[in-house]
Formats: sequence, C-alpha cells, structure tokens
Amino acid sequence: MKSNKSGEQEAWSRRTFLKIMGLGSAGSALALTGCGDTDIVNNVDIEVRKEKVEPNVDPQDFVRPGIAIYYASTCRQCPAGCGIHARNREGRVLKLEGNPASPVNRGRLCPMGQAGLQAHYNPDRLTKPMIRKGGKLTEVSWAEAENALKKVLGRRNGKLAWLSGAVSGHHAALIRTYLDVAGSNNSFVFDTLPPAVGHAANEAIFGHAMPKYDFDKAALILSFGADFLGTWMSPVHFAGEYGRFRAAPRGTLVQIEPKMTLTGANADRWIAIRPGTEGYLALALASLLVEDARYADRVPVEVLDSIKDADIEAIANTTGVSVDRIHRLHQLLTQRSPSLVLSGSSAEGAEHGSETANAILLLNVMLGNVGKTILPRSKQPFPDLAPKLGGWSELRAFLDGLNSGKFDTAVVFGSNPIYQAPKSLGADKAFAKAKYRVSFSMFPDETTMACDLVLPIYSYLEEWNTAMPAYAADDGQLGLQQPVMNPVFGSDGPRGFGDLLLGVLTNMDGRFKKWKDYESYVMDALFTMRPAMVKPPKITVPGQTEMEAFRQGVLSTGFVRLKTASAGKLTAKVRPVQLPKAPKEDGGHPFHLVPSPRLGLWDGRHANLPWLQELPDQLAEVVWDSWVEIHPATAKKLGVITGDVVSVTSSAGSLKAKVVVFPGVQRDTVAIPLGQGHTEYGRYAKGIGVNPYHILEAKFDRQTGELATHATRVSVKKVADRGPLVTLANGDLVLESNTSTQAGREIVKTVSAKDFDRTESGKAATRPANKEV
Amino acid sequence: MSDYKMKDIEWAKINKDVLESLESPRKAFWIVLGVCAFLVSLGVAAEIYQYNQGLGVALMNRPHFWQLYISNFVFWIGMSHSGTLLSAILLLTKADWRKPIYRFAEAMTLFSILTAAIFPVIHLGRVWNMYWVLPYPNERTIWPNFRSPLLWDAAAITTYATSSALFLYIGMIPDLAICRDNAKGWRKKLYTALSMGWMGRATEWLAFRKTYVLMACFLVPLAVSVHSIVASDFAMSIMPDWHITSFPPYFVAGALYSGCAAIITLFVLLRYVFRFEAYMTTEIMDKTAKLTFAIAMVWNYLNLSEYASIWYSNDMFEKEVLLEKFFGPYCWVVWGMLLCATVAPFAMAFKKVRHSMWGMFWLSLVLQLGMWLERFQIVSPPLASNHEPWTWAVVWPGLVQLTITLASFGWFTMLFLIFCKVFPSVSMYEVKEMVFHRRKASSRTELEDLDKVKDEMVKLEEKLA
Amino acid sequence: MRKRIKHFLFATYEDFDKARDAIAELKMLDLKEMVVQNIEIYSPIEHPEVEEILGEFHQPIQRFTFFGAISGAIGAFLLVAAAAQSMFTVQPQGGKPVIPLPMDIVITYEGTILIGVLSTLAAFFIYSGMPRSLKKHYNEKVSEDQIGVEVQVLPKHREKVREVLARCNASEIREVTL
Amino acid sequence: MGLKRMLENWSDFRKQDYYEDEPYMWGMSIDLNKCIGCGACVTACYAENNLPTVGKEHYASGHSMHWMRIERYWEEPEGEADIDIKESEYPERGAHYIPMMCQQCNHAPCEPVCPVAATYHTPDGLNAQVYNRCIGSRYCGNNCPYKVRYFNFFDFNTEIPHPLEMQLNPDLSVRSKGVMEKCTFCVQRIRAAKDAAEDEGHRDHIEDGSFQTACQQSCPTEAIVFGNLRDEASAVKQSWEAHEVELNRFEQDKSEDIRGYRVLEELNVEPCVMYLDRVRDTEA
Repeated sequence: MKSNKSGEQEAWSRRTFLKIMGLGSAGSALALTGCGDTDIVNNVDIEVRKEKVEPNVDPQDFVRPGIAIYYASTCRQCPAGCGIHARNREGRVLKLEGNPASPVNRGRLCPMGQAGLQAHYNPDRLTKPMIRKGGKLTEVSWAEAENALKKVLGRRNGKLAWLSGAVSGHHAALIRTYLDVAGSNNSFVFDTLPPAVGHAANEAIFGHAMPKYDFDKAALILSFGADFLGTWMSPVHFAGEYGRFRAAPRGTLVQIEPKMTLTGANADRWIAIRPGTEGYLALALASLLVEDARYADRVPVEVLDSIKDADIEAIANTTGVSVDRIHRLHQLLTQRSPSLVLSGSSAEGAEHGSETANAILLLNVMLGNVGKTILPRSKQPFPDLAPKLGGWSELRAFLDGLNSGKFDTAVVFGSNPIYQAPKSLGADKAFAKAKYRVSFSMFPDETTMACDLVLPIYSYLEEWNTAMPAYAADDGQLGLQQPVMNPVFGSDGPRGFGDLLLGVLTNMDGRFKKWKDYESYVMDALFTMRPAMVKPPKITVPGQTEMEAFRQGVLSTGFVRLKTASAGKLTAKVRPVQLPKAPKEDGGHPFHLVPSPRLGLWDGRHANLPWLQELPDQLAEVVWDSWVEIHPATAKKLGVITGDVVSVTSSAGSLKAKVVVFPGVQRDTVAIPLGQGHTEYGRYAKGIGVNPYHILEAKFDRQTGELATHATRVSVKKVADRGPLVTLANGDLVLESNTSTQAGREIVKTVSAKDFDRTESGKAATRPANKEV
Repeated sequence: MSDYKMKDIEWAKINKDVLESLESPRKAFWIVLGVCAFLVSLGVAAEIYQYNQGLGVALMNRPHFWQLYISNFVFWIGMSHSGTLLSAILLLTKADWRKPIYRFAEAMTLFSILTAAIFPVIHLGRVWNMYWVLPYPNERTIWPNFRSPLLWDAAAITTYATSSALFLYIGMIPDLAICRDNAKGWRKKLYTALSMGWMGRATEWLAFRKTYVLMACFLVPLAVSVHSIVASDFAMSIMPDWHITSFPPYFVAGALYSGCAAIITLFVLLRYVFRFEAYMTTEIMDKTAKLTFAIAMVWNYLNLSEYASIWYSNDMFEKEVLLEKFFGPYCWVVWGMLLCATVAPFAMAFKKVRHSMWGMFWLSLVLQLGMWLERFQIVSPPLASNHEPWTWAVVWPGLVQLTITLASFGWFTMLFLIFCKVFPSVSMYEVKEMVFHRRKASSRTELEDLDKVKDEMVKLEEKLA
Repeated sequence: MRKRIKHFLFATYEDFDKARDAIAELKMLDLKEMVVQNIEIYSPIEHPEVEEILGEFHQPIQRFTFFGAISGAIGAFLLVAAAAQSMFTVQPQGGKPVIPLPMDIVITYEGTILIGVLSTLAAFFIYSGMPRSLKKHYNEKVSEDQIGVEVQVLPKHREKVREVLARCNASEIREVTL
Repeated sequence: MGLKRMLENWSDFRKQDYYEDEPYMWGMSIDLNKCIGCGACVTACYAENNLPTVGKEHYASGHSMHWMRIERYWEEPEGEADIDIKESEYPERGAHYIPMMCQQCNHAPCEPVCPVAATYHTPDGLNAQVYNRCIGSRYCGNNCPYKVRYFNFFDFNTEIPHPLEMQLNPDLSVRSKGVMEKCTFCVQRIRAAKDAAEDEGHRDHIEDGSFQTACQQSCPTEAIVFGNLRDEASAVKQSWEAHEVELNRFEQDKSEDIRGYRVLEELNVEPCVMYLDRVRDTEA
C-alpha cells in the first residue's frame, strides 16, 4: 500500500490486492474477476408493531407468507464460530438453529448462540451515532458522525491504537488493511476467555496453539480445569465430542480444579485442588509415571531430571489432594490408554501459569497421547483470516501505550476493557488519557460510553462477513456471515462495521471505490479465493453466471472449506518443568479467589440478554445476580449461610455479594462468577451484581505476561444477614438445606460405567439417527 | 331454669321484642357494620389491583398454585354447614331448643356460602371467562368438563346455596307475614311481596309443614355431600397428603365443627346487639356447646387417624409431607391448629365455661381460628413439599391475599348484620309454638318434675306429627 | 258469567280451644241446617289438629318431591354423559373413559337434590294457594296471637252463624261480602 | 343427536385408551449419560415457544416461565455401588442433571381436573393445553406430579420492549395473564411435519427425524431423542425397546442395570418421556 501513491487509476499490485483481501501468502494461484450483485437479502419492510398482510399472489423476493426461509450464517456470540441456520419469516429472523453441515457444531447450538437473537433485537442497541459534546455523549446525525469519523480516522496517524475483541476472517483483514493505510502498527486484540497461556504452551510444545483433540479415541480425559463443555474455546463442538466420548465403550473423565465447572459437574471424578498448585500435581503424576521406563523413555533426559523424585507428600499438602488420590490418578493414567490431558484456565491462571501448562501437557507426551488423541494441524492457507484471540498482554500493551502517551487516538471494536480489566490495571484512567476515542459498538457498554465518537454497528445477523472458528474442527474452515434480515432499525439506524471502515478507506485511497460496500468486498474476496476452495460451487442452473452460482452455493452452505496441505507428523518439543517453590499462605487474605466464567453470560458480554440472565447458572442455579460460592465447611467456620451478604476483599479492592454455600468449591477458595457488575450496558445488565475481575491483583504470568486470573488472595467477612437469593429452585426448603436432595425419589438414577458398557455396547438405538432438515 | 320461663312470654311480646330488633339495635351494631364495610372496601380495592395486574400480586407461585383463596373457600363452605345441617337435623329429631337459634344459623349458612362463592371467582386467572364452567348450550357444543372435582363443587354449591336459601326463605314466610302486618313504608312493601299472601290459613300451614320437613330431608344428605365434594377437590388429586381417603368425613366433621363455633359466636353477638336475652338462653347455649364438643371430638378422631394412617402406610411422599407439616417451616400453623382446635375445646367440658356467654364467645373464636389454620395447613404444606423435590418452596400469602381474607370476614359479618336488621333473626312463630306447647304441657302436669315434662312434650310432638 | 257474590264471617278468638269449640258448634249447626259452605282456620302457629276438625286436606307434595328427584337424577346423568362426548370432538382425558360413570354419580346426586327441592317448592306453592293477595277481611291480630275462623255462608244464614261464633267468646267478628 | 351418538358408541366411550389405534404417539428419550446440563435446550425453548423472561423480581416470587428446566441434584442416591463417596467433603461424582419438562403423560393427572376441559389428550398422544379455553383455575398445576405447568401470573408478553417482540414466533400464540401453559413437544413443528407428510400423500407416517423439537435440535451432545413411539423404525421407539421400557406400565419388568426409567413412574401416569440412567465410572 505504502508504495502506491501515484493516483487512483493505478492498479494495486496483485500481491497487495490479495493482502487487502486477507488472502496474503496464499499458496495457490488466484484469478481476479468482478463481483456480482444479486441481492439475496429479502426486501421486506418491517413496520414496527404493525401487522402487514402479505398477499400470497405477489410475494416479495424470498418471502412467502407463512413459510419460513433459512439463511445459513455463522454465530459470533463467542469466538467458536458455529455454523447457524437463521429461520426467517415475513422478513424477521425468529430462531437460530445449528447448521448441520458445519463440522464445528454439527447442527447444534448453545444457549449463547440461541440468544444471539436477543443481541440482534436488543432494545438497548445503539441506533444513533453519538459524539461527546461538552462532556456528554449526544446523538448526532450520520452525516455529522461520518465527518467526525473521516477527521479522526481518515488520515495517516502512527499514534493511532486499535483494540478489538477476538477477530478473524475479513474483519481482521480489513482492520489490518486500514491500519496499514493509516500507517499505524498498533493493533491489539483483547478477549477475556481464550486461554492465551495455554495457547502459548501448546505452541511451544506441539507447534500449534490449538492442536486437534480426538475425544472419541480417548479412554480417559484428565482435565486440569479445562471447562471444555462450558467456556473453553468451542463449547458446542467439544460437547458433541464429549457425547461421542461417552458412548459405549465409555470414556472416563477426571476433572481437577478449584471450583467445579460445567465440565467438572459431568466428571466421573471431580477433584478439588488449591488454585495455582495444579502444576505440582502434574509434576507428582509425572514423577510417578517415570518410574516406569515405558513412560520415561518418551521424554529427554533433561526433562526427566526435572521431574523425578518429586515429594508426593509435600505435593499432597500443597495441593490439598490426598496422597492416596494421587496414586489412584497415577494408576488410572497407566490403566486407561490412550488418554488426553488438558490444561485449562484455572491451572493457567497463576503467575507460574506457563510452567504449570507445560507440566500438564508434558503428561500427554509421557503417556504417548501425541499422535493418538492429540493430532497435528495442517498449515493455514490464509493466515490473515486466522482467528486472533488476543489476551491480557495485548491489553496491557494497549493501556501502557495510552498511559505513556505513545498513542493519542484509541479505537475500540468488539472489546470492553473498562468493564473487563481489573481496577489495578487502571484501564479507565489510561483510556481517559487518549486524545480521542472512537468506538464501534452495538451496545452502550462501559468502554463505549467513555468514548468521544460512538458508531452504532450492525449485529452479526445484519452484516456480511467471514469468520474462522477459534478451534477448527476441520482445518481450513471459513464461516460465512450474511444478513439474515434487513437491519432492525432501518436505514437510519446502525451501519455495518465493514461498510464504515471501507468508507474511511475509500476516502483515504480512491482505489477502494472498487468495492461499493463491504458485501462486495467480502464476495469479491471469496470469489477470488475460489481456486483455493474444496469443491467450489459450480453453475447448476442454465443462464446463471459463475458468480451467481458461486454466491448461491457458498451462501446456502454457510461456510467454505479451504484446501490445506495434509498435516505432517506431530512431534512434541518438551521442556523441563520449572515450577517455583510452593507458595506460602497469606494470613491476611486466607482465601483464593476464582473468577468463574460460565456458558451463558460468558465474560459479561451477554449480560444484556434476558434469556441468558434468566438461564440459571448450571451449578449454583442463581439467576439475575452475582454470588460468592463458599464451601460448606468454610461457611460454617465463617458463620455464614446461603443468602448472607459477605464482603470479599483483596489488596486491590473489595466487593459485596450474597453467599451460596456450595459444595463444589475447594475449601480455601471462594468463587465469584463472571458476567455481572455492569455499570452501563442497558437495562438488563446495568446495576446487577459484581465483577470479580475488578478486585484482581495485578499479577501476571511470568512468561507470557497474561493476567494471572486465579492468583488473587482475598479475605471474606460477613456484612449483612440473609436476604433473598433468586434461584431456579426458588424455595427456602432448598436453600436452607442447600443440598437439593432427591429425597429418595430416584429422579436421577445412576449406574456404573461397567454396567453401562456391558448392557449398551453395540446398541444402535442409543445413537440418535436424526436426519437434518 | 330460665328456659322454662319461656312459656310465660306473651305471644304479643314475642312479636314486639323481635320486631323491635329490626328497628333499634345497640350502638355496637353500627360500629361493627362500619368496620365491616371498611374491610369490604379494602378487599374490593385489593381485588381491583389483582384483576388489573394479574394473579401474581397475590404471591402465589409454582408450586403454590393454590393458597389462601382456596383455604378460605373451604373455610367458608365449612362454616356454612352447621346452620342448615343442624337446623334440618334438629327439625327432623324434633329438638325444640333449635327454635330460637335456627333462623340466624340458616342465615349464617347462606351468607357463608355467598362469601365462599367469592373465592373461586377471585382465585381464577381469567375471571371474565368464568361463565365457561356453566353447562350452557352453545353452537360449538363445548361443555364444561364434568370430570373435574371443581365442577362437582360448582354443582354442589349451586344446589346447596339454592336449597338453603329456599329453606331459609320458606321457614321465614310466617314471620314475614308478621312483619308485614306490623310494618310501614318500604318495609311494608318488601314484606308484603316476600310473604306472598301468607295468612296463616290451615291449608297453608299444612302444606308449609310438609314442605319444610321434606326439604329438611334433602338438606341433611346434601350438606354432607357438599363438604365431601369440597374434600374431593383435594382427595381426588394425586398430590401427597391431599390424596387421602378419609378426607370427605374429615371435612364434614371439620365443617360442622367450625360451623358450630360460628353459631356460638353469632349467638352471643346477636344476643347482645339485639337484646335477645329472653330467647337465647343459657340453656340453649349449653346444648349448643355440648354439641360442639361432641363434633370437636369426632373431628379430632378423624384428624389423628389421618396422621396415624399416613404414618402406618409408610408412603414416602405422604410421610415426607407429614413430617414437613410438623417440623417444617409451616409447623407453627399445624401446632397452632392443634392447640386451638384439639386442646381448646376441652374447656367446654366445664359447665362454668358453657354457661358464660362471653367466655363461649372468645372460645368460639379460638376454635374458628384453629379451623382456619386447619384449612391453611391442608392447602399449603403439601404443595410446599410435593412429589418433585426440585420445586419445593415455602411461600407465605402476600398482602393482597391477606387483605381479601380479612375482607371476606367483613363481608360475611356485614351481610349477616344487614340481614338481621331487615329480617327477624329469631323465628317468632316457632318460638310461639315452643311457648304454646310448653305452656300446655306444664298446665297439664303442674306437679310433675321437669323430666316428665320433657317426655310428655316429646310424646305430644310425636303424636302431632 | 255473572259473578257470584260470596258472604264471609270472620271471627277471631283468643286461643285455639275456643276456636275449636266454635267450629264444633258450627258443624252441629251445619248438620241440621246446611248453612256453612266452607270453614277455614287462621292461626299464628301451626295446629296439626285442624285436620281432625276440618277433615283431610289433599296435598300430595311428596309425590312432586319423588318425581322431581327422579327426573333430576336422570336429567343430570344425561347432561353429564352427553356433555362428555358432545364436544366438537371427543376429548379423552387422563386415560379415563370418555363417559366415566363414577364421576357422574356426584353430579347425578346433586341433580337429584336440586330438582327434588325445586319441585317440592313448586308443590308447596300449588297446594298452599300462594302467592296470593291478602283477603280484605284478614285480621292482623291473627299473625300475633289470635285464632281466626272464616266461614262462608249464604246471606240468609248470616245471623245464625254470627250468633254461634259470638257465643264462643269471639273477640271480634267481621262480615265481608265479596 | 348427542344422545343417539352416545348410545351408538357406548362401548367406545367406555373404553380407557380411546386412541389405541392412532398412528402417532410422540415420545422422547433423554440420555442422562450424555446430558451435560448446559441449558441449550432451555434457551432454545424460550426462542421457539415465545416464552417471556420475567426478570429478577418475578423470578424470585416463583413466576418464571421456562417450560423446560434442568434440575441439579448433589446427593448420590442411596444404594449406589460406589466407593468412598460418603466421607468426601466434595461432590466428587459431579452433579446430577435432569432436564424436566412436560412428560406428556398418557394418563395425565392434569387433564381430568380442568373444569373447562382446556387440557385434554390429542390423538397423537400429546397432553394439549388450549390457551383460549383456559380460565386459570390452576388445578392442573397442582395435580401435576412433575410441576411442569407454568402459569401466567402476569401479562408478561405485553411488556416486551421494542424491538424484542419482533423475535416472537408467529407459529404459536403468546399467552395472556391468567392462562396455564406448558411444554407442547413443539406441537407447531409436529403440525407442520404432519401437514408436509399429508401433502406428500402419507397421512399416517412421518419419516423419523424429518423434524425435531427445539430442545432436541439444540442439544450439543444429542442426549434428546424425539419421535413416534408407534413407529417401529423410529429411533425413540428403538431406544425404548432397547432399554425395555413399556409405555403402559407403572413398574417395568426389567433388570436394574438396563438404563431406561421414567420419573415417578409408580404414580401410574404413563409418562411419554423415558430417561436413561446417568453413568459414572466407579473405578475412577
């Protein structure tokens, strides 16, 4: 781009062009053609709250009154990128269903995906652009907003910093292109939940941030806090894998974590462990394993040296897991093969998180799981489109830049650091230092409300885009997004992020006029990509142009598969385990704080969706609130019962919430769920509960610089007597005993896995054979 | 005995005394009436609020779909029982002490049915469609579902309300004629219309007596059926501790119990307010109290045998509810009921208590409180610990429910007082009959002792019948 | 048709015995002279003995009751059974038969009583001759404590009957011509 | 006319299972070995069936409207052949999840108690609730042993802020206050599938799997199987057969380690939802 200054007419070099389209470093030869303009979006006007009788004789395009039409698209409620089918009737999208063809979710969809509709139709969506005038954000016309946007972003500015949430596909490509044009290389990606430490450890050991896991083959999954059914990378995909894993012959799941997650709740054995000590347990297991030459042979000597002769008893003390249990785990690991050892956020959220992940993943190597249950990835054909999940280190860099004055303009898109970041990081103060702040946002979130220019954007159900799943079930999958209905708020309402940015680009460089909007940019890119695709759609109906046929083909599938080179053999590069000395107890702050995310509110981005607020926490069953989970024995010691208000204080701050006496949390640990505590974000989120991230201490993983989310120590004090706590089981009878006993009813019956394997092996009927619509 | 002085009362004085009650009650009457009217208006306001907002404001929920409205319904239906049932039974057994008190007891029946009938209406989610429970012919041939115990309720209560209203009315016609003959102005018109030309002719008297006895024959089994049908609302369900075989007799006994207690309350109240000391004598109170005591013991037996049989059956669900009743969050309701309705009636074993008017007044209120608590503990605790442990919840009635409950007491008392102000609350002609027969009997056997007088009267009455 | 003129004598007595004597005498008179056409006793309370004095009254109210009750039973059963299957489509519920007999018993029972009571009441009105308007000569004392004896006479016998009535200590005698 | 019909069909009207010969009987099978309790089914149900969210206050008073709920129990049932679980201070075997919705009982206790016959049994074995007919006596709710009937204590649907109401599914109504509602096995989807089958000329047969209920469709682990119990080839029928659960019994004649069971079966309500036992590896 920088080299092309000689005028509008000058064509981009082929290389540059591909780069702009996000297709840089593509190995295959791509042809360039023009783009088609078949409008597949229905053209129905939606008159607000007015019923419109459609005559059946002359329906508008793609609308047949009474008949639902399904549009294939991609879910963007979390970075997993599930394929969806959006059910549309009379111009309104009514229901999101999983796309059965998508290998990510195989036709299934999680609660968050379902609730995408409520983000799309949210009554608190921003509809008008806003500009800060006299200290207050005031609604302005689009013309004024676009002027302001042109002024701020439409120039070269090396001090511009761009912070986005997890991005992939053509949004990522377009942002990168813009930053190139604007002459800034300050692009940051921050998303709360993707396990950046784990990715780094994977990268180091297996050569890929996210190798492929084969659950089905595993006889045993030993998971150190990887909540793969709930919040780990791709919940629907892993849940599907889990379903197959559990079919006869049934795999065994052991979960080791300080606070029971959804995955822990489904484990055959859930083991409570003191936060931050998972690495020691892994070390103990490794040291027991290497006593057997079979396992010892798989690791180099220098690694062996670092693990052998671990003091099991000392480790039992440190972790709170009994010696007996450690030996039983060791036994299990030796008996069940192949197995799969996973490391998740609670293990990685320590200052020695990387070392811990390393120790855990080492077990896989020793047990010989590599190549059996951990499979290699092939090379991503278009790295520019690859998912960028980001992490706390990038947020820290962004904030540091703002603090030091290195950046003067901050652009935020799809991220909400002021809400997410601990107060100890000082995100709000750093943000306030920027000269000018721009936000592209659907909602009035905390960060958006602190900006000077707010641009309301389309929901993912209104916009064209592509997205790559954070965990690719099959290599080379690129999800497509298309508008599944006309914009909810009409032509005066929000605009597409892609369109806005493309507009800015067009102003900066006339050659971008080539694409009249983001749709044509995306379609052009896809069409260009065609030779790199597995079986691109061909002309089926006579008279169709190739573009039309292509377009129709890819859009009705909802995703494309890119050709990938077959993956090579996976060789693990192991490093010695270097765990620090076991941490000392802190008398003033005797408890560990676990900020626990859950499938539903996620990291808080879904707190404004009433369906998800009203979906009870899968374990505590609380709705519309925050709470503190305390183990019964600890609660007894503290003299609190469910419903009491306690203050939880760390060195970085304090917050108050009601207690839920909860058996699934380690005795020295208190857990507070993520997702609530918004001070902005619309009627459904604002003012509810607390955000445990706010009191996290500024501790970081030593190797990656990621925030050590599970390393904060707190003290707990009762401040008020019992108040009502809203749970799915809404009664005092349940709350008082807090056991939710079945009272001898046998409502949930249990059999042993042995019996299950004996009676159900080879029973076809247990596998549903549903054909998809 | 004061009772036997009753024969000395001149018939003209009876007319005068009773008719005076229509004109000049004590000041207490107006005060009580005012309080009741106020309570009723509160209740109306609560209902309007509930109607507009939805039933949720009553703070019922899942699993507590039913609460105070239903227990009040059962309470008031129960209270209605003693009036007509006792009046009819005593009529058929020719117990003449019934005569001064049966009129207001029957009025009590009618008004408690009218009060009870309000509750299903208030209770309904869509009151405006309530007429759908009526079996009226319609073009879509949609009929109500007669399999539902609620429909049986509707049928039984309609029959009961109609029959007891007619029973009350028929029994009142001779008295209405007396009123007509002594009244002026609007009352004259009212009584003329209502007495329908009664003149006391022999034809009328004979038809009257026959009709009255025949109706009494119907009313006794009807009253028994009504409350056992109300019991089937619970007994026909599948809920633990509702689905109990002994519920129908238990409900009937409980109904009679609370009804008798209510008769005692109103007895004392009327006696005081309308100065009926000469008619509502200690002797009658004594007999009523003994009857109440007997019924209380029947109820107790059925109640305790219910507990015993649940315990003995060892059914998981029912036993759970039973334990929850005694030791769970609703336990004070159950213990309160046992205190008020099981222990308190033993006070009536003492003559001193039975003969103290105000003593009986307060005691009867305690008994009624006990019976009210009984109705609450029938409805709520089983819902709180039902089959599905996940839905177990304790819910206490909200302000709206309590207000409407209170208003129902006001409404009942208000109707009752207005009735007593408009219609003779003591049956004049029957008191005259009593005086007549007793005078006749005593004049014949002046020297014989009282027991013989009684025997004589019984024989005489048998002969007359 | 010419309206027949009726003559009545209406005497009131202080108690029933006196009235009974008066009627006995009237009857004696009647046997000899055929003067009395109709005697009616008015009383403030019921005197079951009047049938002995005045002869049997034909009032088969119980028959009404019986047939009323029977038809009530049949009617209620038919209503319930027919309603259960005459929904625009039959609506089976809870695995129970469409026409469940046990449940019909209750409604049948209530129907029996309701119609029984109502027909009894109808019989009452038929045989007591009510509702009607008050007779002109009705003495309000009757509703208090006096017994009234009403005799319908031919004008020519009026004096004789009046004498009999007065002889038995009538407190008041009214003459009425209708 | 009514009388004539009654007399002619007397024996029909007196028999217990009136719909014996119908081609459809919808049933479900839920595998608790696979159910992870994530709540996808619950949210899918909200989306499909126009369920209102009630907010914190109303939820607190027990007025929530989820037709489907996931119950979570901690306690290990008695008699479990298990090891050292009792002395542990943690629920080491995880939670006990069970999705609970209307069991579409064949002998539904809720049906006969409705005073206006607003709930009745459809020929395809569904326990139907006619919203328009309901007067809100709530007797059905009390008589449901599973407590899966939901009453509209308020007019929740009039309070949906714009534009959220645009999401409402026109295939079924929204319910007003004072009306009972419950899981319908997505009756609108069943009707659509039936219509489609009829258009294709086979009135008595819908191909198994040609449609799904919303909960089944979203279930990430495919724990929910739905279909026609009268269709021998259907997955659900096969699952019932494989697990030796028969519809019209209140006590199954099978050995304990065969996993099929129905909740509160002993009440003899003949639920059409079969659950498969949760499984735990006792050696882990």
